[in-house]
Amino acid sequence: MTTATPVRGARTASMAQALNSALRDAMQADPAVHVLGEDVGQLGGVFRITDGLTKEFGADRCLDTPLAEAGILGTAVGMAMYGLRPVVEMQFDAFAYPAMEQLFSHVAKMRNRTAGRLPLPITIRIPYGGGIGGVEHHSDSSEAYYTHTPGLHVVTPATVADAYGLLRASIASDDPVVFLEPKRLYWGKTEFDPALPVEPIGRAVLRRTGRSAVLITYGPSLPVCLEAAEAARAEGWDLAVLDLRSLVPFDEQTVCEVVRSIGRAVVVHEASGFGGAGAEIAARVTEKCFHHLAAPVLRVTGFDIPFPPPMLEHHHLPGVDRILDAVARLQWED
Amino acid sequence: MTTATPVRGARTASMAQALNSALRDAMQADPAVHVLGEDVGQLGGVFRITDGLTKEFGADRCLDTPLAEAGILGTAVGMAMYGLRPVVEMQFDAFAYPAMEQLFSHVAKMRNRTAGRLPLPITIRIPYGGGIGGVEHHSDSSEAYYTHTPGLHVVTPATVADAYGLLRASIASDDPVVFLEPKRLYWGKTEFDPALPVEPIGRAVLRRTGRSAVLITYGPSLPVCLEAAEAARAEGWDLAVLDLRSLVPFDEQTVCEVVRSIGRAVVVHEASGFGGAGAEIAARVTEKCFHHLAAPVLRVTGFDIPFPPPMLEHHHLPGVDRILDAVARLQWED
Amino acid sequence: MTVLDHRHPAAVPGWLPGATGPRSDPAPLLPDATPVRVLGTPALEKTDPELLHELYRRLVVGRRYNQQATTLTKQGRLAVYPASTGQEACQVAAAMALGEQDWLFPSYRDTLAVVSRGVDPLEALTLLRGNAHTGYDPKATRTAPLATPLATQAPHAVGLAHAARLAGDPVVALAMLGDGGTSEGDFHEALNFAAVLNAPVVFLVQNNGYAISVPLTQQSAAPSLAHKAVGYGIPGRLVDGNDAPALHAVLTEAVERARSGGGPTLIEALTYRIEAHTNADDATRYREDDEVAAWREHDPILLMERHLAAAGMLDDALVRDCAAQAEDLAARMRAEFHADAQLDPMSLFAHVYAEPTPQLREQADQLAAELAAEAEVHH
Amino acid sequence: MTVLDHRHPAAVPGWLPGATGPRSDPAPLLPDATPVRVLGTPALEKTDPELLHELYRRLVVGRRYNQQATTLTKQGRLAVYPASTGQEACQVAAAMALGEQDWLFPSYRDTLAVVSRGVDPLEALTLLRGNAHTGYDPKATRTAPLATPLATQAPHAVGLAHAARLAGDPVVALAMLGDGGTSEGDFHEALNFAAVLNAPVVFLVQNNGYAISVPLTQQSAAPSLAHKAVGYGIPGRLVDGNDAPALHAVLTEAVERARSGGGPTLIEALTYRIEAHTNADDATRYREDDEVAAWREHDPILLMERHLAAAGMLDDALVRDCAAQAEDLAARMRAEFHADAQLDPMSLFAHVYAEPTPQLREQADQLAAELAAEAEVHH
Ligand SMILES: Cc1ncc(C[n+]2csc(CCOP(=O)(O)OP(=O)(O)O)c2C)c(N)n1
Ligand SMILES: Cc1ncc(C[n+]2csc(CCOP(=O)(O)OP(=O)(O)O)c2C)c(N)n1
Ligand SMILES: [Mg+2]
Ligand SMILES: [Mg+2]
Repeated sequence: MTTATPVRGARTASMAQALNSALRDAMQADPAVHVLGEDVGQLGGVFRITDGLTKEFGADRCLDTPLAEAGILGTAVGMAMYGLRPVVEMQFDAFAYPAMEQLFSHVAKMRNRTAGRLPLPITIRIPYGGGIGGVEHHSDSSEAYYTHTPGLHVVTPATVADAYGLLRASIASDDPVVFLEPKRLYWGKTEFDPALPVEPIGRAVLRRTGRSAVLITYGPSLPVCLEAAEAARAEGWDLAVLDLRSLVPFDEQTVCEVVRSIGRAVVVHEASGFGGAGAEIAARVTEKCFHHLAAPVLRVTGFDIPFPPPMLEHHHLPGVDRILDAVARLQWED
Repeated sequence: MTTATPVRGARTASMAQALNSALRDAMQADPAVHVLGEDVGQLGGVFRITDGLTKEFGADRCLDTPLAEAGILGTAVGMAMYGLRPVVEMQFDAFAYPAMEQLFSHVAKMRNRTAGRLPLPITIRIPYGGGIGGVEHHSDSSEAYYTHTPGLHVVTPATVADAYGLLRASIASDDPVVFLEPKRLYWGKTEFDPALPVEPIGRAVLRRTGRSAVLITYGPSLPVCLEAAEAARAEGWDLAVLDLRSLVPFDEQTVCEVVRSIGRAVVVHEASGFGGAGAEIAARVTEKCFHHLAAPVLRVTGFDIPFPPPMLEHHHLPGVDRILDAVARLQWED
Repeated sequence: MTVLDHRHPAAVPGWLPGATGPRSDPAPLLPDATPVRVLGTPALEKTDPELLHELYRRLVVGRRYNQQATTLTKQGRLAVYPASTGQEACQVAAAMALGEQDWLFPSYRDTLAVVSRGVDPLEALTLLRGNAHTGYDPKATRTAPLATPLATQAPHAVGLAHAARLAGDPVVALAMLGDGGTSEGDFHEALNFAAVLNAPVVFLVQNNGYAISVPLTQQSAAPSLAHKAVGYGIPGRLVDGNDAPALHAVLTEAVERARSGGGPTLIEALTYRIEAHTNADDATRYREDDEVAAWREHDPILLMERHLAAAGMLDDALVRDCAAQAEDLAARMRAEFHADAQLDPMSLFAHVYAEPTPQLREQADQLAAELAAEAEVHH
Repeated sequence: MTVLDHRHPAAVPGWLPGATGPRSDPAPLLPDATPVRVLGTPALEKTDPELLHELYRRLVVGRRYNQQATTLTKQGRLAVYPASTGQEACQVAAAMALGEQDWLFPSYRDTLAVVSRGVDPLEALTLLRGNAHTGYDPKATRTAPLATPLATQAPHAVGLAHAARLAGDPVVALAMLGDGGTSEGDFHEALNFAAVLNAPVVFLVQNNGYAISVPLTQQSAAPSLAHKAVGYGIPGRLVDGNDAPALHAVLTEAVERARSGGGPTLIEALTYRIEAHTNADDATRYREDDEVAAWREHDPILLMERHLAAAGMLDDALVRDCAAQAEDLAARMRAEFHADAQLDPMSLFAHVYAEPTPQLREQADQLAAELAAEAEVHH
């Protein structure tokens, strides 16, 4: 549970707290920023990301809505049309699905439909992914639905600093942003200073350098990849780890530079592999870096199955061993 | 407009007529087959695919529903639970979006959720794609949303015979099938005999052999690819054309065999490229056939934009020239 | 103290143990048993003649607009036109009930309401012509784009009205829907949000008896669509949808109540779609000619002419003037639409995002190169 | 002649010109001003004592089930448990109102209704324990899986009921929802489909005052949730949700009307969630202790005991027997859940499709190899 007291300067914070600070600071900085969703008010959200906002800014600014996701997002569209910057919370990944028509047919398209006259600066926060023992419908990784929808930005932080910085940047964006929050990273604490800027949306960041191969990843899989890179040293592999941070815009330039210089890559994400974001990354990187590749770009992803029940989810989620197995298949003998 | 009179034996028919025959024959063969959707009854559907069914089988078997897609699909789920085989018509691609929660969270998952005890043999017919001058929301290519959802089959015919055969197979399937009908191929007529079996769901078919490169495609882009292959002869290229027919299951074996034997491939589809079905195909083929590839697998797809207004759609849709440009980039000098 | 703090009496002890019934009295929310009418009733006498003349003028011009647009589809100059022929009273009354600062949220059939609001008649047709998705500036005209996905504009209207109310602006949003649209989940969610937020929004359902081919009896079993209001705790009104002054009165009352903090209203207007669903539709497949003929007798223009004439409120000069204005507009439409639209293919990339992604930039370059190559060939 | 041909009087001349009002009288659809009660009213005397005793037994056993499951979450033996503590009357009455052949469509909070239907009490908890998505056989038990996405089970109930009716089977479907669930589009679409199809389905809304933290006043402004019925043209009933015999009477009546072709009913039961939303929730953040205390006084078991005792219908033997049965069940739950679940990871691939895709086969092989390698290491 986060504290509702704002703190300035460097601090130790969880991602949940950093997100909470980002919302608070954005609301303070710009009266147009409004938060709405299910249980975001008095309860502070089921993950407490909106904790204290209603108390500080009033129910007009942080609104408990009726329980209807299409209604929430549709209402946010209207609010944005009037000049507000709504931040919508979807309570869990799978509960964003009722809002898909509003998202695909309006949120993503309104700017284009009106030749730029009606931009929709809406941020849609969606806690996503597994690893928290959630029962069915509470652990989906739905990013591929969003990345394939032109008009949406798709952003997902993997560090506490990025959680703060990317959420501020998303709210400040004049375009709709699907902001995917890796649930299982909510609680881990690190040192961070909200005053320190992070790289902008659309920029990938190399979290670890390495010369054997690069793990390309985002969101909940970043810590797993860093752990795998550490473990790989024992096998004699020096793995780089690249954190995409935003899937749209996709930082093709950075990704391709890294892949070209290393020559071997594995894409890692939790979502099912078939048609997942990793497919786009692998296909694109291959097209652009073909002659620099010593081996095909491999993917380590969730299986092509509905998300498993809590007791079995660890078999589904990409772990260190599965990543190392993939690295081993990068045709080192060639 | 199709005729409502059933015909036996070989005939000249449009895809719309073949689909209509498939529905009629399936309803005749199995009383569990029920059709439901908006305007499917007396009107016969806005594309007349269900023409005459209410007259022949009664409103109980071919039902005009209220105007609510989640309600339609949710009702079909309940009908399937009781042992029926519902065939749902979504009026246009973008109008399936209100039903996404029912599709993702129930249709795709019910068999798995119940350890096989509650299979849902539902066929969801969705007219999709552009090229018919439709105004916004009437030309989306939404297949990637479905292919990324485990539990769904995704089938799309490109010939009159397949329209009939694959729809019969989809209705007969014990699993839910998203059956995507390429609108712009509805009206072209060819000879076909419903009695002749087609390859099953899950099998890709080589529509044209060739030795220079293979165009991998499906649905509305098949005729474009065949045209491109024809035009390519003038440039000295002998192009094969592979029709996937079903995206899930994906016929990896056939696709990889063809790609390995030819060494160069271009994937072609109408949907936006980023995160589209072509990404999966390119990534998978590359992974499995890496050392057989003389060039990266290229993609020719719709741009990453909302579907354009009718007067501009031809700039968006992959055409012969754009396909030939891609073929030209297949590193022939290497 | 915030706007929302007092939207409802906070604690409702009625729901605690000892509850004896509903939190509020449903009676005032139920529509009258008879649709509101002005034409042919004593209320006509009390109606401002200028208003009646303006309504009449807009009906006549609107009808011609509908007809000309329908003709243009037959000539292939418009991709599609969902005519509001027969429903013009709803269209013009909706536009006239709104003030400058108010917002209209039309459905795909409501081009005429958009035009009657003051949007350029040709720009309003851009979507249906097929050259761009929206021809007018929604912000400048306070008119949302024509909504194609049914009922999806309803929550937008609620959100905009809510935002305006929070800002303290006296702005009302009017959402227009069809009878079929009331079946969609978005309709339900919008009405519920509107009621809970007490948003200044009015929902006008044009019940024209059909959703494409599906008659109302297969769409709803409700006593009337206006009765849906009670389930949200807002008033429902039933009005003759071909009686322009009645519509104007009911709409104006609802708009003014919304503006003064009284919350949303659901209005059902009983009307009829004289043309097929669109030019792509064949209405003979699902309805009988006599049904259409009966409604032609209840035509909104006919009704106005009959009753205004009977009341001595219609003079020939007005009739002639309206007809001339209508012909002028039709001529302008023909002239404009028989010329080919000028289009820039590169506009496809201009507004997907505020800044194009690297991928879009690459794709735009590709198209530009293709266009340049084509231009080369043609020179 | 088909079932649907005559679902509604075909042509409704009321909607042609000359229409004077609603197609049907709304009055019979409106709920009574007072929630139906049996306890503390003369109706109690007329109720079958055996029924009352069976209701009481199930309430007592059900309460213990709720308590034990809640305790198991604290011990980490269940992943999550949304208790129906305080709502047992709704749970038990729902189960008892249905016949063997009828179908129940429970929400995630309705495990007790599932158990009270006859599903094995441990199998019913499989989802919440976390070892599988559904522990029981829906077809064999005619009980749909617990629905987590709100209101999505409502259209399923309609479809099943419709299919049964088409087959001529006297099957009724009962869908259970919460007050919050009524805001979802699926609720609206399901009720409308049910009404239009005249499907034999009953909707039971357990209005427990909250959707997680959101109180009813922020969920709906309707006079009551039962008033939503009129918008679909079906009857709405309001009942004291802690009065088990009242619930049983209202539900049975609705089920029998549905079974005999009378169509759907919407029932709102006024009740209260005594525990937090789930074990993961902190209810002190959004509600006061005295509110909970007031409802504890209106507890469904307390009410039964008080009124049955007053009527001389409760003897000590029964009370003791029920308590013993409850303890037996709790002991069985503890024994089962303190043992570790036996799980087969390969089951992940077994039921995605009737036949696994080539891709799934490859992935299953991968996992099998990993498991084999692990087993190797452990030997
Ligand atoms: C979500 C959605 N589903 C389906 C359609 C296709 N469609 C367009 S108009 C229409 C009928 C609408 O009927 P109604 O709401 O009564 O409006 P009317 O056409 O009578 O004005 C349908 C089904 C759509 N536009 N949007
Ligand atoms: C579509 C959807 N949105 C959000 C949720 C998350 N959620 C679970 S329970 C709940 C509150 C439900 O309230 P209510 O319907 O009143 O049922 P109760 O919990 O009171 O039994 C919410 C928001 C969900 N399960 N499904
Ligand atoms: Mg209509
Ligand atoms: Mg509740």
